Amino acid sequence: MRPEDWLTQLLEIVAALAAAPLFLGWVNQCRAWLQNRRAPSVWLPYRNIRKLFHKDAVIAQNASRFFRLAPYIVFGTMALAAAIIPSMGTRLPLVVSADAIALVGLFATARVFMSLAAMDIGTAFGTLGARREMMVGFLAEPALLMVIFVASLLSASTALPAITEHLATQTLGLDPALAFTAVAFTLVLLAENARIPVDNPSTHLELTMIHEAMLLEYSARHLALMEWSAALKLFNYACIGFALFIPWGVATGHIGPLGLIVAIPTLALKLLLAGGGLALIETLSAKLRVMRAPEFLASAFLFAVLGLLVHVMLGGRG
Amino acid sequence: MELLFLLGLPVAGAAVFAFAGARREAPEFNVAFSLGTFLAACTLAARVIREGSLLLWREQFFIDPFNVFLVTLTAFVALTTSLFSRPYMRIESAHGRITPGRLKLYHSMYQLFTFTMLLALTTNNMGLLWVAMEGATLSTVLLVTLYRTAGSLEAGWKYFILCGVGIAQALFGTILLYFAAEKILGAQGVTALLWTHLNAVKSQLEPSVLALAFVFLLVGYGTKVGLAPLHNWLPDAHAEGPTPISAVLSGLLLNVALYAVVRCKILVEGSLHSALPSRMLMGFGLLSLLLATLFLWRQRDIKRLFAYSSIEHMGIATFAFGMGGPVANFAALLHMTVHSLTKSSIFFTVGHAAQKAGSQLMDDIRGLITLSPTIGWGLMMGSLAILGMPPFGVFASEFLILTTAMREQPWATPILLAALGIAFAAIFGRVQPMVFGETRLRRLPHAPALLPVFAHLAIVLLLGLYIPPYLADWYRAAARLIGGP
Amino acid sequence: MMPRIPLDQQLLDACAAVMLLLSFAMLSQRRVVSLVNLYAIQGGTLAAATLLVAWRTGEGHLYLSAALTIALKVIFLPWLLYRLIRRLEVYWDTEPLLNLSGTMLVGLVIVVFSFGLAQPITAVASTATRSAIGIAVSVVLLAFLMMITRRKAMSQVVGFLSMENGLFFGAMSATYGMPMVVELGVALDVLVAMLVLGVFFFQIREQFDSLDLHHLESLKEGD
Amino acid sequence: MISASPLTGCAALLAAWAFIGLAGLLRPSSVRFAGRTLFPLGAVVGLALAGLAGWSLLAGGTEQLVLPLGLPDLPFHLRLDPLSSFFLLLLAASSAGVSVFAGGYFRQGEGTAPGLLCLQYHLFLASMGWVMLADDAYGFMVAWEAMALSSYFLVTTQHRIPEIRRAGFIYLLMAHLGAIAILLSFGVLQGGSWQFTFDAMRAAHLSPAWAAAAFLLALVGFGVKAGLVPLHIWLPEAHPAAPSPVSALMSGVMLKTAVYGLLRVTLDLLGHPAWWWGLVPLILGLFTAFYGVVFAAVQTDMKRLLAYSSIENIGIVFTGLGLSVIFLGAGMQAVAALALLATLYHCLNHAFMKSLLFLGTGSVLHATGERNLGRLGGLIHRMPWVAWLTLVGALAIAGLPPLNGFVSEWLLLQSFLFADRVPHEFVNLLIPMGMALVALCAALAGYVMVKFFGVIFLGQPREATLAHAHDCGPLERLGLAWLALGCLLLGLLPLQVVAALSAVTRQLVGTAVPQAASQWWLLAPVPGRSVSYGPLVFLAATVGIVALTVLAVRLTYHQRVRRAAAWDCGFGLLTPRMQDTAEGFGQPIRNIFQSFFQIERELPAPSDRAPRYRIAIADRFWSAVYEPLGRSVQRMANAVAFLQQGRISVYLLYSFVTLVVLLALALLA
Repeated sequence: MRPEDWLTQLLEIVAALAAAPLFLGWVNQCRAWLQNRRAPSVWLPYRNIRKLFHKDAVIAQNASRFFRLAPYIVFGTMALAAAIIPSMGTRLPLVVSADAIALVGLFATARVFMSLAAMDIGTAFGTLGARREMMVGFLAEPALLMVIFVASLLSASTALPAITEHLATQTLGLDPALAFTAVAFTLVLLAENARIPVDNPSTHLELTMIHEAMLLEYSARHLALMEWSAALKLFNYACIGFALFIPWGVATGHIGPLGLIVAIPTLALKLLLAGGGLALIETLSAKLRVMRAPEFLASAFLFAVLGLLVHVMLGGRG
Repeated sequence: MELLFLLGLPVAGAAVFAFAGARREAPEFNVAFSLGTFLAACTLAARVIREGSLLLWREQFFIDPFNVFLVTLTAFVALTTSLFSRPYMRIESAHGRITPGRLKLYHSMYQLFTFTMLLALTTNNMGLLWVAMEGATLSTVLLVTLYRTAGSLEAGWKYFILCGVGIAQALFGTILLYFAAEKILGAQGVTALLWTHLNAVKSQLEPSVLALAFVFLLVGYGTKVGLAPLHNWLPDAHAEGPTPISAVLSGLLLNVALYAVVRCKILVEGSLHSALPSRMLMGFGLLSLLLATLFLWRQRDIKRLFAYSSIEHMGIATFAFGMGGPVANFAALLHMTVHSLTKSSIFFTVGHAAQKAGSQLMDDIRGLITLSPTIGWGLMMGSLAILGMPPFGVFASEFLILTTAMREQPWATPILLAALGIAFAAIFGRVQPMVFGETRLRRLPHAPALLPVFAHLAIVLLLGLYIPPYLADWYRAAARLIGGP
Repeated sequence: MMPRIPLDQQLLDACAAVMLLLSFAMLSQRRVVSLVNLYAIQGGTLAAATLLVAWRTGEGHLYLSAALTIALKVIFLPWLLYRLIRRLEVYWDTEPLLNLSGTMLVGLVIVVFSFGLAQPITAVASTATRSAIGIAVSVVLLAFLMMITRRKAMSQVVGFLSMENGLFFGAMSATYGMPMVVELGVALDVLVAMLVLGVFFFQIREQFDSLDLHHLESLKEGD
Repeated sequence: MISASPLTGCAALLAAWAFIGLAGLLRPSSVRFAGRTLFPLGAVVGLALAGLAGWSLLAGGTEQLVLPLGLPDLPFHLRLDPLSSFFLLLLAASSAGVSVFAGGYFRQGEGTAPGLLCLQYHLFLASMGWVMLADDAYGFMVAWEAMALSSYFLVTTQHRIPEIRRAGFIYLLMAHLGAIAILLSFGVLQGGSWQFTFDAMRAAHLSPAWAAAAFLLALVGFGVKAGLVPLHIWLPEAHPAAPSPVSALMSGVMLKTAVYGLLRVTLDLLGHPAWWWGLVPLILGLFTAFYGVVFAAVQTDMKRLLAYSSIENIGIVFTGLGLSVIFLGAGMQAVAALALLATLYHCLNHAFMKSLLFLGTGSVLHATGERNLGRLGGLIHRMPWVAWLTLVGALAIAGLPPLNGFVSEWLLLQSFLFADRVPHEFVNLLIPMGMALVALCAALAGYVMVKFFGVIFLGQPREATLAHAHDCGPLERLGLAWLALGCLLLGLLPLQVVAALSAVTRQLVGTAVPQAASQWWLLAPVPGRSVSYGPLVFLAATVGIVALTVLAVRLTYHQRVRRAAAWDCGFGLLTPRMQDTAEGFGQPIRNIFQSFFQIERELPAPSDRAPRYRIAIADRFWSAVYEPLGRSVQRMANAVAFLQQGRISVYLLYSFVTLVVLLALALLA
């Protein structure tokens, strides 16, 4: 590992932390446009976070230490996830210590801590949210794994950089397996980030909400961290998508300033497009009843497995 | 000399008790006589260990590896049973179930029965063997009816008639055997019925006659072994008689009868050179095993339950003898030994349990270990042992039998598996609530005899972990003697 | 012209025939007293046959066994049975389980089977009486049949005893009798058995005040 | 003839366990003597044994010993090779924690007397150890059944409760049937040599058919003990019935003896498995894992929940085993080694995690007297020690990095990724499905554990009595801490564990997994692929970032925190009854996997004065397999009972007919 690799690593983390709320803001703005609403400022999420950090934290009497620890854990895991996803460069020091499966494990950790924290106060909404979150999770997580497995079967490795490099160097061509999994991944992304049609980030209607229900008891800085990590999560998923399906432009090999000069704008471009696409999907689709969510995710799982089977049947090119 | 004591003491005992059997200290004398017999048996065994097989009294009697351990075992179980019957009979008379007169009969017949068993084992003369077997029936039939209840009378009658008829077939078989033998050994039938001589010339005996003879002998002695479908007397006799008698019937009589069957099988197989006898034994064995386990399933009376389990185990041993070969025979002999020890110890505990509950119905016996842990654990351990749980000896024999069957007779293994499974469910499912749980039993006027129970179990446990070399040698030699198809 | 069969041979065959006839008679007889009579006659026939063989072969122990037979089976046991019948007032057996003609038919089948059974034995037998072996077997099996079909304890016992006769007859005709020690033992057993039975009858009687076997059908599995 | 060596050492330590147990009989009714003296002593012996086994595992040698006991031609043979050393290590290391805990756990007046309990407990341990050392069929079977027997008595400690008696009965019955199957398999294995030593079995040459028969028999036999669906029915009954330390041993260790046995038979005694053998345990294992986890998700009794989760983990273990057999049969030693590694690793992990969780439930049970999740909650305030230590186990078993559960699942998934290299088209298609199922099970395990921990320890107490719950005593804490530490270390130092396990893989599949990376903290076992996992870095990074965040927040912003009533969208009258119950939490699973369960609901009518909602979930296999079986036996028994009508004439007829038939046979022959 060269020092500049560590530099890239650091850059990635910082960039992720910094850009995540912006990305969220961008998505919201696009949504507003598409729904002919006056769009909130792109910077709104930042202001939000800052405001929350200045407030006094109000915590329920019967909250345990766990409740206060959780936000930091969730935030930490999300940041680490951002560190090991090759969004700009593939030669990242931290990446060797965690491959794609570990990445999924990280997300799972975040989810478990979040749900447990939601159960800690013992309100109806908290437990309801936790239950629904876990329900979404246990269907989305294997689907995500399947998506990753297809990619890793293609590139004979579960290490994200290896996958990215392999796919990036591959001649451009439509691989049915990848196509299937791309669909699956999109569905998973929607579900995991509490977007329509599974959840609605901008509602507190108890019958429908999932993610928000878990955060009800949080306030001030804890809430800020939670919001921030939510944004990070969305960002990370987007980057995973790029790494798997449109890896071109990511600096492979030992990275130099030149590489970054190419990588950063491409990433920004990808994010712009992705945000638009996401907003489009959310606008076109309607919120599902919670009990329909499993079917939605099952189809995601199905797509992923189909991709896997297609790959195997067409004689794995791995 | 030892033989004189071995056979003389019980006869003397029978004679003495015929007059003094009702005295207060009669039970102690009973123990004393049995102890003497046992010591004689031990010295005899010791002599066999020293000098090898013996032929005594103008070849009329003989001790070879096949019967020496059975002799010792018989004497031992007779001793322990007499120990057990001491408190048991006292309690019975305290509960007013038997009169002094019957006590007299009981002690006298008990000794007589021991005598017939030992005679049957030690005699070299097939004719005498028959006489002794019949004598065994006669001496026990009145013990079965000791309580004079309707049930006991019925049981006694069936026991008498079925075994009488059966044994009559055996006599005809013996006649045929003699008939075939005197062709070779010449008439003046001094030697013609001596097993040793027959064994020497078995290959020359007329096969066609011996085949018929074997059928008669098998049906005859098989009735006393309790092979299905000739077994019908067995559960009744076990359930209705006093428990010490059930113990010796299961522990000794069945063994001796099986011993007789195998002796005959050796001769017949030697002359036939066909697998016919083995096949018949295997068939009987499996049939008994299967039927017995199915009957086990619906028992309510505890003594009937274990009577059927005796049939089951006799079936297993018979099947093993049928398979033949050094391993299976070895296993079968071991099985006879451990079964008689375990089963009699079970009957000891069962006897006291039934006395505590004042009933033989298993639903009335509950939570033994809460009232008297020793009896409870005794019953639990005994049942587990009889069900073939290691490290008890029964497991050792079943281990060898099953593994042999898996190689030699794979077709039989499903039956064995099913039968053992059903038997386990049936017996353990009933023993567990009897031993565990809440209790409503009563205390006994006399302290129960626990030494016999745990002595037996200890030996069975030992045999599961370590078989004394000379015993192993006897088994091996006997297994060789018995041979196989 | 066919060779003339010696007189004693004819007599022996006659005895055999009588034995068989008696078995059938017992099978059909329903009066208990006459059953015992028949049994006594059978015993007598057996003794006669034994004597004939003894005289012919000059085997000493056969005389003894003949004497034993007479003492036991012609005199003592019948006497005992008569007493029991009188004391217990069992004169008639009820209708057998299988009706008369049916029993006879089965009996015939049994006789045929027994002859088939005896073939391999007679083939190798050297005794003058070998032809009687088949008869002995059929006597045994007929007695068996009788025990199966009867309903009264008493007649079952008679059947048991006549089975014993058949066995002795078989032994005699196949091998000129068993070794003495065995014969004595067997005789002793029969004697004791009868005594035991005597005790038994009274016990049963005082329990059920009848010797009908249907009292003795309560211990069973099926319900 | 007996000289000092690891093997004799292990044998001696096992004997020491037995003697400790016997010592319990000295003062059978003294809790202090058994609890404060004997159980800790047993734990010390366990530590010593663990050390010894670990050492011999690293040494990787093999030695044998013949005891002067046993059948005349078959004295007990003992053998210590890497495989047995590994499982001994597993047994000893986890049992040390359990024993310490047990020292503080057992109280007076719990059915069986403490001394007797101590005897049964230590005999249980010793027999399990003997199973792993045994080197002949007879010794193995004796140890095997001794294990079943001692554990049966431990299960029925509370023998006055009918359900517990029933559980014990079913357990022992199934165990016995399984043992017979194993015995028959040995009967095949000895290959007519009549030598029942394992050496002879290794040497014996079996025809493919016989070999397959032996394998399948062994699979059934050991499957019963392992709780492989559909042979699992005893497990959810027996494990909850036992006292918690015993449940811990049964789930944590005893199930692994079955895995050990199957490995021993398949890869050691049989030697050269055909590739298709692996399909059976693979498919069964996958089904078991899924079945177990789905049922765990809907349980309302915390110990039953853990029992079903044990079934799930056993399923995962068998999946790995089947996978490695397939790879081995296909001649891919290296990958087979990887799959085997995953299997063994998961066994080790599960031993620690599941013991930890069961002990945690034990403490909760003691503190509250409740097993029903519906009456627990909020215990993290009353019993922090138990709560936080249990949390470690829960996260580990949910397969979250950087704890140990994740490592084995990671290894398993990695070996799955070689599916497309197997030279059999069908399997190529089949295995990815398996991979999907494993992923699903792992995710569901997370669901189960959130339910388990959240409902017991978080939220508000659902009963007023819980306010008096007390934290566990020092010995119990020690035990829990030991196991939690195990979970942590096994998760953080995978490389070292893998290195230790390489001796086993070398013994069984002839090769060890490669170690591509050079760093000591980086696990890169996948042959020919540049995949790596470094939990230490992982943890360091997470902790680092978290610490930084905390620091940043502390530095930049004020620390003001106000305590207030729960917000709950402004809804004031919050009662504990409003939280999700266990049933509620399981509801999504119930709906999604409805077809698995046999559900009977009791819904309240709108008019009910006291509306009551009850739901009972039954295992379909009872009504589908076992009850019909019992009924058919009953029917057969009734049928044959007809044979015995008590009529003496009929009996005589039987004899007559038998005689005639046999005579006819003899004449014809």
